[in-house]
Amino acid sequence: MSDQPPLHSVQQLLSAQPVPSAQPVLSAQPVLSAQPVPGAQPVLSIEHVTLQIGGARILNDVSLAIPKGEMLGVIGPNGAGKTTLFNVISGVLFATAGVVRLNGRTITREPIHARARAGLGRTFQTSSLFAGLTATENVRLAAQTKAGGATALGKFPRARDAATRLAEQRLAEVGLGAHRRSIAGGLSHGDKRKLEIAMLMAMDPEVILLDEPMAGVGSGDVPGLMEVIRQLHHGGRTVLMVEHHMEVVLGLVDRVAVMHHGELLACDTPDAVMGNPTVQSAYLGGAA
Amino acid sequence: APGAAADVDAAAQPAVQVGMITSATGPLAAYGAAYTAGFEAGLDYATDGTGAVDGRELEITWKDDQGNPDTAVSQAKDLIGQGYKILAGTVASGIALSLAEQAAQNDILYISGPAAADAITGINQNTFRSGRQTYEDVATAGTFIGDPSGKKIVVFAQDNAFGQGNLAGVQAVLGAKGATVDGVLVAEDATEFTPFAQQLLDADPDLIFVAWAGASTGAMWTALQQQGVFDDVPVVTGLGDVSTYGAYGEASDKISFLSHYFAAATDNDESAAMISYLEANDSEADLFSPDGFVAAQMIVQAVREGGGDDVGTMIESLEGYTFDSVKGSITIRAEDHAVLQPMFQAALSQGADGTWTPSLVETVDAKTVAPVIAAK
Amino acid sequence: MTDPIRTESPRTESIRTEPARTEPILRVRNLYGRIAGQQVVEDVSFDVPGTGVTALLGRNGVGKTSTIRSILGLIERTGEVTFAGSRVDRLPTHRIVQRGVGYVPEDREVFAKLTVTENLRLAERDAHPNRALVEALFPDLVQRRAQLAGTLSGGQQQMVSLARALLNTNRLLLVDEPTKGLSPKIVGEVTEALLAAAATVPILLVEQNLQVIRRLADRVVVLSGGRVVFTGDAADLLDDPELIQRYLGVHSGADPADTTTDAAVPA
Amino acid sequence: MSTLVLLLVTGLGLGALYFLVASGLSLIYGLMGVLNFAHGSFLTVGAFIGWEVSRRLSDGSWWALVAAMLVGALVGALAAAATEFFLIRRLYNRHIEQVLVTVGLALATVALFEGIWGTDPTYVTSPAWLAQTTEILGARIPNNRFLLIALAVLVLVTIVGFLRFTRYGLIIRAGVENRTMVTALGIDVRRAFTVVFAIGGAAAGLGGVLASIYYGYVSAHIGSSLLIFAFIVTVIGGLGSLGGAAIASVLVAVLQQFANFYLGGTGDLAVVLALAAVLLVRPRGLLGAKGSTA
Amino acid sequence: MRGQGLSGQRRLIIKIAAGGALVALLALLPLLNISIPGVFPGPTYTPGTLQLLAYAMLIAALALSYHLLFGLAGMLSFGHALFFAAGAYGLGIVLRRFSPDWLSPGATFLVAVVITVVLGFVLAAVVGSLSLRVTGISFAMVTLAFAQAGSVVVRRNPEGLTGGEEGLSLDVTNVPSFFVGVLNTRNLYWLALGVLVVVYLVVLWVERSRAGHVVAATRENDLRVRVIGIRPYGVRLLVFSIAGALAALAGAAFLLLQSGVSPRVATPDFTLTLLVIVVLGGVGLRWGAVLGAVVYTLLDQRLTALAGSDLIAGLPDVLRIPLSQPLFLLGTLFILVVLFLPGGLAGLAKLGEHRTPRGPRRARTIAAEGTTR
Ligand SMILES: Nc1ncnc2c1ncn2[C@@H]1O[C@H](COP(=O)(O)OP(=O)(O)OP(=O)(O)O)[C@@H](O)[C@H]1O
Ligand SMILES: Nc1ncnc2c1ncn2[C@@H]1O[C@H](COP(=O)(O)OP(=O)(O)OP(=O)(O)O)[C@@H](O)[C@H]1O
Ligand SMILES: [Mg+2]
Ligand SMILES: [Mg+2]
Repeated sequence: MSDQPPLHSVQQLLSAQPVPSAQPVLSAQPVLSAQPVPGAQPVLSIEHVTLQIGGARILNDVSLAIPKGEMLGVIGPNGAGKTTLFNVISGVLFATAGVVRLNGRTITREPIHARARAGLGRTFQTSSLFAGLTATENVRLAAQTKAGGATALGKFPRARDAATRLAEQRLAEVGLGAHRRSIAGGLSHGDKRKLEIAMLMAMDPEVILLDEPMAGVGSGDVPGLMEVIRQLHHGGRTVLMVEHHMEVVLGLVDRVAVMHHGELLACDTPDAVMGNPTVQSAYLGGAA
Repeated sequence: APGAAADVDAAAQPAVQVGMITSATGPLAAYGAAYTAGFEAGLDYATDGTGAVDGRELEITWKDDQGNPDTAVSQAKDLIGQGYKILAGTVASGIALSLAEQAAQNDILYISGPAAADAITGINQNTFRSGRQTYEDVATAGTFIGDPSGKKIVVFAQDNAFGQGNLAGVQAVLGAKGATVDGVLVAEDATEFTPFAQQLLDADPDLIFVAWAGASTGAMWTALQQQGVFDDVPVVTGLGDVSTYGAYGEASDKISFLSHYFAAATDNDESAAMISYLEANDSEADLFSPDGFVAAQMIVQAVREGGGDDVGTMIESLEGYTFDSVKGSITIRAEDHAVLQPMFQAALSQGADGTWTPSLVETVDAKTVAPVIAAK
Repeated sequence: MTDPIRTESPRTESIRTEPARTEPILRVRNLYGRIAGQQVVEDVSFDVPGTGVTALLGRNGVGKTSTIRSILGLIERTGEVTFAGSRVDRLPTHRIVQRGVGYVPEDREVFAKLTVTENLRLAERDAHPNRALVEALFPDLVQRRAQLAGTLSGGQQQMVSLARALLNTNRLLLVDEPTKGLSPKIVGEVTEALLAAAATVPILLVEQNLQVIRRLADRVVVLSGGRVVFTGDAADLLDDPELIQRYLGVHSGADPADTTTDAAVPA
Repeated sequence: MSTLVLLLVTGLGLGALYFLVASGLSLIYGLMGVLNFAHGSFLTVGAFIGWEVSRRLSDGSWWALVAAMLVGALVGALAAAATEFFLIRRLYNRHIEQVLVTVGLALATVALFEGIWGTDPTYVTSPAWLAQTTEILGARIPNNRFLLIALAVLVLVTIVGFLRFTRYGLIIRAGVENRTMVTALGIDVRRAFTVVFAIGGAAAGLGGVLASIYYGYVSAHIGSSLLIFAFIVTVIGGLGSLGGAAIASVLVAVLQQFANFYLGGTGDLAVVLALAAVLLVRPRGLLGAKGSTA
Repeated sequence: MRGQGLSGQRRLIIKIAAGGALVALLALLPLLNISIPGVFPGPTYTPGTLQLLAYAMLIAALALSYHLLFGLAGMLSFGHALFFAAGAYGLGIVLRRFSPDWLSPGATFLVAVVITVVLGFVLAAVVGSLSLRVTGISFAMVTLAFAQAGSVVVRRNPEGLTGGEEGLSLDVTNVPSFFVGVLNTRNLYWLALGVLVVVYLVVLWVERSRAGHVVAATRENDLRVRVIGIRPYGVRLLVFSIAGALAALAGAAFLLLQSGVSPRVATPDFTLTLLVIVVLGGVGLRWGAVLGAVVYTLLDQRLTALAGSDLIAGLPDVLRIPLSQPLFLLGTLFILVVLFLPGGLAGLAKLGEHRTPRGPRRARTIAAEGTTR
């Protein structure tokens, strides 16, 4: 932890943007437990989360509260700990210290599947699918979980049942209608991304974590995928999105959280964050 | 539906079909080969080279059980289904027990091969055996030590059916005569025998009875020799087939062997006939050759008396049957079908070329080693 | 971005008219590629000139990666591939690479269970690999020398992957989406690194990021449905919104020439 | 006391034998992801050919033994290299099929050995010194155990050195993970894999000759009976970890000795239960690679 | 597995009809006089042939239960023989020890069978609950360890229960007389056919159910299953236990057919044989497993006959020695199938049909790459 960002940069951010429209949350203070925010209860809150692997502190006292319905962008240099944060929230990794709450319920120690049941959905930085199954089957599996009895011996998926219809509908919505019967492993990169989102939609989670949904997606497909993400966000769903494409981040999110060296540097409106010099130098660079 | 068994018209005197099931491949193939060769020699002898009894041809069908009971049962069912009334063979006790079960279920005559398990004797009305059983081995060893009363005997054996059978046998035979009998049973898959050799010495016995089979024999003897067991205690064991003569290692001449059979053990018409037949067929007399020879003699007797079709008469004709064979005079006890036969004491000695050969020390009378009658 | 040795004609055939100046380092003729029995590259022909950056463009799934992999013999292929004057389409991959090809694969493909140093050491083919260059370009890697590559962040892995290709003196670099998943700052740095590399070695580049293409590409080859649909000067394509729209599917609400910053939000 | 020493030292000797089989197995698995069921056959063929050689030279002399060990190792290496070249290579990246092919090979070769050398064990003679004993703390230790232990240590050191200090080691470790990418760096990875197989086969072939001394015989099943313990050792030690295999070899063999002796011949049972226990507590084995978290 | 389209409806009916016809034909076989020399030892009504076919069908049932594990769920178990042995030994032991006066022999027999199958399920659930805590090769090894332990226990003959080395023979006291004796091989044949059909239907049911779909998904991508909110462990355990119960059922029938059981069926080698059978037939296909079992059993039988034939005995050593070893031929054949027929025998049959090249086989390969990366 030799070259931590100087603390005053956070202060600068604070002063630059005193009262943002949404709930501003800053890393340095304990946010929720100490002073519950009046009004909207955050749907997801991360309190003093630290993750240590071996000698390395990969997340360092990260606190963040996300109100219901927000779309939050998470940016930061490569290796800042964004994916790790998502892993801690979704249960792929367990925090060494701190608490993760979903709708007020502590889920810090719960396994992945229990968090998913509680309404947490995610995608991975590199697509993670059932490569040998068809697109429809991929989505149907997700849809079944939502409906319950996903592992029942007494229920048989059929071409016309609700889950399959729902799956096909979701596929059509993300523009994969023509690929219903295709084996997921053989889809192109962009289509795999879309398929993952269709699975998310079928699961209908309350909180969604998207890890670089645009990575490797052709420029031509970016607007379409942005529209799909916007739809995903509709209906009061909360979305956290790690993304390096700034035009996507700026075009979609309500607030931006900046991570650096495992710490939460700032969390603020896009304009405020973009204007911040530390972000400029550590993340955006001298604008290519 | 077609009937299973073909009804035979007596006028035509068709061949008597005999099914021989034994290992031609698999772990016990070598025993199977000796048995098979012995049987052929015996058939040749008992039918005077005609292969027929009273003008009825004996048609022998050989099946390879691969040492696998399931294969053997399938083959037995196939043969029985084809109308075979006589089955014989197998070297493995497990297989013999399965076949005995088939014989009883289907009321045919079955003569088991070299399989040593005592359980085969008296298992049912339909089953006979043509070789020796564990009890006879043990009783033979018992004759080596004079009066066993008050002596301490340790049985060193593998912890499997064969080893447990031997321990039980020694307890029954020698324990009954007043000896204290302990067992050191070694897991069958163990590969390290040195500590057990130590354990044997620690027990300080008057006699060690070793019952061992399989590939680890050599390592076991080496361990006993290395730990100096032979220096302190007399050791008795059964002499295996020719290929194992080298396995007893340096201590070979310090071991007293009980023997079921080896070529030099007897000198009579039957053994001469067998040895010359085997030599003529590129084979040699071995541990289990007499078992095959005897089986052939028994089948010929059964067919002669019972005609090959009437199982009841065939069984009767064998019960109490006494005849001369390779090992000497043999009696099939009526009560439980035990085969009462002479046994041998042997010693190994090393020739100039380094190979070991057995020689006869003493012939043990059949009566002396006769098993107690098994409850049927 | 001006390039003195640039072919004038957008059509492949015309390359033959100027053999002396622009002997192509890589000639691809009638290349077909198959994955699991499925045709993914169909009759692709193009040249990579001996200098500068040639960008291989096209929408997702048109077969860019597959084309590169067919050139290297990593997937089943037929056709004619000539590298530095000799046919290589029958050679096994390692022989092609040994002739001086650096490859930066699409999904980084670092060796997760090897440390950063080991990853780099493995890639060294030359007697005197260019370690200094790599260390200067990616100081982050120097710090993480002993870390297992599998535990690096996505961007850090991409650096390892690039470094592996830059360590050796190559006659051609095949670079597949080098900026995928990188933060804007690193994108800038990687772009500059590639630009510097391009001064000494020709590059065949697959890239989605239009800004990066603008910065690097001298020539473009556009694929669609596994076939070549456009070959020519980078400027010919990039200055023509209609062509961009047609070939790359980018709706150009804003003036494409003006997108020098990352802030451009597509409509 | 002397029994304890005897159990320990003979356990070490047996462990050495396990290690000679497990080292190759672990190497091949760790580096290529192939669970090699045919490894026992490499051992058996090394033992048979080694014995054939020693018998023809001069049975029971030291130099015949050395010749047998060299020939055994060579034959094992050749058999393994051929297996890799003709069978495994064609199935690259299809690990389950690779396992299956080795299962088939194991079945076929054991049957073939039975056909050639018969089902009876063939007894071997070794130099007289090996059959003698040396007394340590009152226990008479058979001398061949010392030979086993010494050679096992030698093999361990050689292989570890090879992996750590040669470029081959690096290539091999990388090739396990992503063979394609190694090729794409201009390296002929196939040769490296053949080398790995050959090394594993050589260790097995040498192990075969030593096993024939240990057991006093050679038979068609000598390899397969050791293989199961070698598997257990490999897994307990941590797949792919040579050091783990070495430690586990000793642990397993000593445990087996003690359980066989003190717990009524339950050595095998103790070993398999130990395997289950280790895997349930430490799924990657004692020294298994920690690797990535997810 | 794949979603049934509209035209699938008719295909389904045809399939059911064809399956029904095949079963009916098989059921009639003992009443017919068909000879296929070189394949069957005699005409189809003879006990020898019926025994062989019944044996093959029980092995097929066992292979089908293994297909649930390996083909559907991608669990490479080396311990499946344990449950088959549990069925055979279980029924053997129950029949010996359980003979209450208040039950008629027939009822006792039925109760014994039920107890055995339940026992198989419970044993599998216990073994599974431990082994499934690890995955991949470790799972294979833990199951191997359990099988090995089972095999050791069986051979140790605890309390005289298993008969050790010599095996356990069937106590026929409570066994209905129509299942005893060579003359009744026909009935045993029908029993075996019945067991095969039952196992097939249960396997079909599991595969088609949601649980089957999920378990197939865990084979593809375990983490993804968790992320959509399902705990793979539970559904894996369920499938593992069902497969165990089915294996036990096949084992129980095997005991009746063979009138006994030997320790051979408890060895891990026996599982390896199963693996060979499933792969020979074609991984991922139900009828591949059946086909593999039938072909393997017939081959095993016929190759043994071939090996012992005069034809072989007359050959020079180089040919005679390998050819006289049935296992050598089987092993070699198996290698050739793995190398050159990746879809197994069923794949061979499929080649004619027009189908996409990405069958379940392809899915397997991907899954394998995924787990061993
Ligand atoms: N097991 C580990 N041991 C040591 N360091 C680790 C381990 N796992 C992850 N790291 C480090 O933790 C940091 C955070 O990684 P993470 O994947 O969360 O980054 P990221 O912000 O998602 O980056 P990117 O944008 O490149 O994907 C990285 O520097 C990585 O090297
Ligand atoms: N392993 C595979 N199995 C089957 N089809 C595949 C496989 N890999 C790629 N394809 C198919 O090959 C075609 C070309 O893929 P390729 O990866 O070359 O495209 P690309 O242009 O690089 O796309 P992207 O921009 O998404 O990286 C795609 O349609 C894809 O679906
Ligand atoms: Mg990341
Ligand atoms: Mg690509």
